[in-house]
Amino acid sequence: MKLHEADAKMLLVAQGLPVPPWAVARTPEEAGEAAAKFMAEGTRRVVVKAQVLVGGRGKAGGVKLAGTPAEAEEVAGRILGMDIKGSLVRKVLVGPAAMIVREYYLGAILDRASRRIVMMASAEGGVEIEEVARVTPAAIHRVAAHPFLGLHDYQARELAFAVGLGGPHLREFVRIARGLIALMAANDADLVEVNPLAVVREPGPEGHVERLACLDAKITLDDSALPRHPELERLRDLDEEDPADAEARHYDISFIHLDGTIGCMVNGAGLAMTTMDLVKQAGGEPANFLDIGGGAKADRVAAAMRLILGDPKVEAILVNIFGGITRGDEVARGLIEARNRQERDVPMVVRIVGTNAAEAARLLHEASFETAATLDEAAGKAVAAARRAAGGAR
Amino acid sequence: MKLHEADAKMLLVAQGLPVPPWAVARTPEEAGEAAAKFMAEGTRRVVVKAQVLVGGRGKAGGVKLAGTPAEAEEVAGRILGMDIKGSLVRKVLVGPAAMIVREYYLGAILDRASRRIVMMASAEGGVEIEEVARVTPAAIHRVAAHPFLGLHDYQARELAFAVGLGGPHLREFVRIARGLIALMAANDADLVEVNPLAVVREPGPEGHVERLACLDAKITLDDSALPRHPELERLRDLDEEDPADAEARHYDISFIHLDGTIGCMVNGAGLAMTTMDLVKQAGGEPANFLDIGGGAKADRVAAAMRLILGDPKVEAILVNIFGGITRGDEVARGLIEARNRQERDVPMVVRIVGTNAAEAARLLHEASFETAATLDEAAGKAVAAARRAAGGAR
Amino acid sequence: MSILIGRDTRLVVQGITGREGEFHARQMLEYGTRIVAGVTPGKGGLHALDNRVPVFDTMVEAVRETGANTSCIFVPAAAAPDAVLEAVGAGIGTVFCITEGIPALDMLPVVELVRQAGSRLVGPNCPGATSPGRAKVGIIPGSIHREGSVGVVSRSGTLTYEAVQAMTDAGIGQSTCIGIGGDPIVGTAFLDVLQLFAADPETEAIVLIGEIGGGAEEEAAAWAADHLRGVPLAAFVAGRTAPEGRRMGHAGAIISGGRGTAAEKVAALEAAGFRVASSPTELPALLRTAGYRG
Amino acid sequence: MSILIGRDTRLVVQGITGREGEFHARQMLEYGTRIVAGVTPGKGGLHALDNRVPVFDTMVEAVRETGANTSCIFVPAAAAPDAVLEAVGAGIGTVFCITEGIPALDMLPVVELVRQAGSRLVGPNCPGATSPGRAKVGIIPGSIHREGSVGVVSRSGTLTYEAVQAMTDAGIGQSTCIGIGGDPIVGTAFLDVLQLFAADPETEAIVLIGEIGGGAEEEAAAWAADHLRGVPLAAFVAGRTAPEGRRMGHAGAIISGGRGTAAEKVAALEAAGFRVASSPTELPALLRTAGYRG
Repeated sequence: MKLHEADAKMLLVAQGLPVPPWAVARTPEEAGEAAAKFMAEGTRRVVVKAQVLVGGRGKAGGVKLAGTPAEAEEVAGRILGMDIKGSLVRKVLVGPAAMIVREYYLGAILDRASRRIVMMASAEGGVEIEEVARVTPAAIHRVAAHPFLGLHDYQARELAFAVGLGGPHLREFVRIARGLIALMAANDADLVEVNPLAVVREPGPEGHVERLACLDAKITLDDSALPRHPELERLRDLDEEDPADAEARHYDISFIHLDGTIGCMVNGAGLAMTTMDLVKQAGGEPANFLDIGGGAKADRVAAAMRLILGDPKVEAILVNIFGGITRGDEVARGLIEARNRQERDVPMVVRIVGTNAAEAARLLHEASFETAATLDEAAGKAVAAARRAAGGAR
Repeated sequence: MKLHEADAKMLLVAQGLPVPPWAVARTPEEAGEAAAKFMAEGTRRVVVKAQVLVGGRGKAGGVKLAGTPAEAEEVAGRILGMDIKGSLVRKVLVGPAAMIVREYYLGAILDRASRRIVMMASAEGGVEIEEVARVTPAAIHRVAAHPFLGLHDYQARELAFAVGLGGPHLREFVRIARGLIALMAANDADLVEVNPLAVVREPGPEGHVERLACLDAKITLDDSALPRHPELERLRDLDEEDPADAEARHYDISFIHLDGTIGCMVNGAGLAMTTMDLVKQAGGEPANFLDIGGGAKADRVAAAMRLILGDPKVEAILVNIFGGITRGDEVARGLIEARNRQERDVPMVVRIVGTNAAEAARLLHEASFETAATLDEAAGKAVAAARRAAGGAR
Repeated sequence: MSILIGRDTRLVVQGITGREGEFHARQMLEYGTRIVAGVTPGKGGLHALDNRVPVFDTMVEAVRETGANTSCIFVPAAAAPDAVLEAVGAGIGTVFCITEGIPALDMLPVVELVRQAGSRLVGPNCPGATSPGRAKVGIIPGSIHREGSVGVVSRSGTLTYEAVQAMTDAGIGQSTCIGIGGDPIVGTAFLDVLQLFAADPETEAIVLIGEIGGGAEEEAAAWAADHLRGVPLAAFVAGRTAPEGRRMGHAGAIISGGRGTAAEKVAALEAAGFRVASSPTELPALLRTAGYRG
Repeated sequence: MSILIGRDTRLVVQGITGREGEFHARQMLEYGTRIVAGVTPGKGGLHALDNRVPVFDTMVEAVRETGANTSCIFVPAAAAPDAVLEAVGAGIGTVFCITEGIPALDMLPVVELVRQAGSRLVGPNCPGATSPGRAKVGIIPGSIHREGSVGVVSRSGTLTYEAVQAMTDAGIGQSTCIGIGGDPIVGTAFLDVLQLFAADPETEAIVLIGEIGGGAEEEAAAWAADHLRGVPLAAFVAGRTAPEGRRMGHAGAIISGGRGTAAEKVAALEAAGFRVASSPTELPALLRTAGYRG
């Protein structure tokens, strides 16, 4: 699960890390009020940032500066409602614009190959790290945390010296690096990025002082661990989420909505992806990824059917079940029941093999379902059915 | 540092472990009031236990039951003021007397040889574990915690099954075992014992229920870690402590008061013990262990002298310094200064070798100190001086 | 011969008295797997599966009493990491963890400790393995297999069944089929299994079934290029149509930062000499094309 | 030859710019120890000890630039465990940790990690080691030594100096003198050092200086009984008059539950063939009685 910037920053603050203040606004007026408050506290300019879960908001015009509360309100008005890569901007973050001396990147990910948490730092901050990795890979410095003991202080110091933060900011850098690793452990995050981690100049009682600040934060959480973090589960952005996702989660179905016309219902993630691939290969476009999981009972089959039919673009449905734990006859019964209840009639091609496949075939035959013996055949029939349905509708 | 039972129980409670309620009383009246309160809550009998840092209080008559508040007051009156193995009883713990079904032992220690925390359990609870270890060593079951990962749940279960707690109390036993290991880590304890860990019978809404309870607790803390646990340092029993101990701690001097007549001032723990051993071998009795540490400056030498002379039994002083980091001349100057200020005149034998020994010898000679070349000679001279002093005083 | 499991397998099922554990233990027993013990703390002394399998409280007891050398874990996600450590602590050499939904960070110390102990963990969130005609451990349906000499390794469950069924239907039998699991952190990677197959005299060809996410297929391909020349190799990679940044069911199946795409994996596998199928049903024919004559 | 340190020692001093570190580094340099580098984070680029020793920010840099193979740690207790891990992570084979006052539980993972890395840690809270005429690492005064062939190992500081001085005064030189430290958890135990001495062709006799607390002397004695027959052995144990239950200065010097007494240790050492002195000054004569002719 991805977190919004504001939520990610909250987790940084919980680790005691230096994050400048911010406010979240859902309307231009709220943004203006927040700007007024920061300005009353001495801020000269504020930054207004679109809160969306996709990257590249800066390039898309979702980040703007404002010098007065009125300007902040106006800027927020332009950003709120924007469509950034398919995500509607419903919230903006408003905060004092930092006087940035220099930007760095600091992040940590769960690395599969080494089975370690790997921490990365770069003096090339403020730009996407994937970009740095492609253009100047040597500019990214890495250390692997110990699987039992975590990141050693000396490893954090090595990163600090490598990116040129070995001077007055050394201790604070080490503290931030440790904090990010602790944040991962405390919240079961599999990625945390501070980009930019910046040296900022701030007015102090005796002239300006320079210190490290986490200006932006990106965190993704391990979905498998969310059950033990109900406080994080509550951060899920239900606004930005497809309502179908919530229903899928309720029934323990893995569901991802796509742009095609062939709805897919499959047991097993790998087989579900393969089914999508074969639909594409047969000349169609999958409307979704859907894994009903193991041992799927009738109510789950019915829910999967609702999810698929909830997409008006769907013109045919392909059901592909390889029975193992899942019993084919049970899925067949679920399909028959679901079809009897559904309002919209969409052609359906069903392939059920494995456990109790013979009984499933008998039930499906009696109920006049179109069936297929192989996956390739099923994909071909589904694509043909969708074409017929689309042709008929025209 | 050893903790009193009540403080140890507080740390168990902080880990969420099941400890019956208790109150600490410094007077018989307070004990009576505490008993009245518990009895008002339904307790039929209370136990009154002497709070001292030495073992064997039960045998010494320091633990008694009482059936009424008046009896509790009377019993506390007898226990308060007792001398148990040299410790004056200044406090008693008062708590409901448990209905004990069966007693177990559960403890964890820092084991030097294996460099692990070793957890031990036994079905022979309620008696001293050293006694069990001697009489029926097979009755003690041990598992070593992983140096990085701590105690695994399965190890705690193995102990539970070994002592016969694999039934309804299995989960709670595992929780308690984990809690004790967590307690050690959280407080830098090097020993924690629950003895007895008991299955107790308690009245419940639907008849009696049996559950596990930690009825007594013993904890010792790693002195080296106390600086990072100021909240634990505050638990130090200043009443029971020799006031000299506090002064020694203030000057970073290792000081242990003993029963003899020869005061010793030495640099280095091993050499200090050796000096005591040689005093004994020469026919004397050391009055103390005292290590002034490395690089001892004049003020520390003066403090060490005050500590030694604070014991009226001291009849001679042996100073043994092997200069390494410690400079001999500096110690000599400290000794001369200290002797000039001290009120009580006690014969002193000084041996200083190593760094700047020649300069030290010159200074000591000028100040008419009795000196010695070897440690054996110094011990002999000090014992002889003490005998003369004792003879002269008679 | 076969790899990981075979005629010498003496299996203990951890969580044998649970619903899942009991169901699949029965299937394994019916397949012919030698299940010598079950473990459920607090149920020691009972006998499971119609009195055929003794149940113990602890793994150390189960191993001591029965000489078990392999374990299969069906306990819930919260208790599964401890179950793996208990198995390894009791001296089990090969541990299959079927349990799904274990948080990835919980697995980091576990896989490291298993490695240090010199044991092998397969999974978590894996379907297990079958050495046809000898033993099956886990949840793969026994009926899809046929004895033979093709090693199959996969990150998926049902997709593997699909591929194996296609091979069996085409008369191509398997030495061992292994599902390594779809989680980001697993005990045994493709590379490990390729090495085991390479050392197995009975395995004459290898089928690898990958999916999007991570770089385990590429890592395996790089090794295969140097060490498996002359061995008939075929592969399939699921997820060519998967969108970026979305987790496709498996915790590990996600394209992030443009890395882990099916195209990259197909290219790496082809460069290493794998024939890559566009559908699992093509695998038997590709094996023949690659020179497999079994 | 000698053990742990010698002519091949290339030393890096961790904490070289601190008061203690600088003072003792200077002593070591004057003794002839090859100090190739110092490390103080944030002081990289400076030169310490009158410009004779380059200072680096990190151990990995120090090792890369100077080929250091041994380190000596003078950093404060709170930073010392990390300093040990940094040294080992940089590939240092032998680490002496002089720092005292490190909480024992902090050392548990450190000693385990050092062991896993195949390095050796001496200490913490130890005076270091001297191979007379070759190198000294730590804080033992160089002046007390004489070149020779008796190996000395001790848990103490000044008590060791006392014993070594007595030997030197009697004309008995040392191959290597090692203080293993008085903390409960140390990286190198008596037993480890006895094994090193046994393998050192130059060491012809061994002196062990123990003290109350723990069972390390007994453990070493048991091994010596089987492996050091024919080697002249002498020992001294401090603390015959120590009371039970009190920590005698060293964190490790405490008799608890009636265990760890001097009497037990003396008995174990005598049973293993050690001549046990009642004063450190007797050690030279006992070595002669034991057959030492060096």
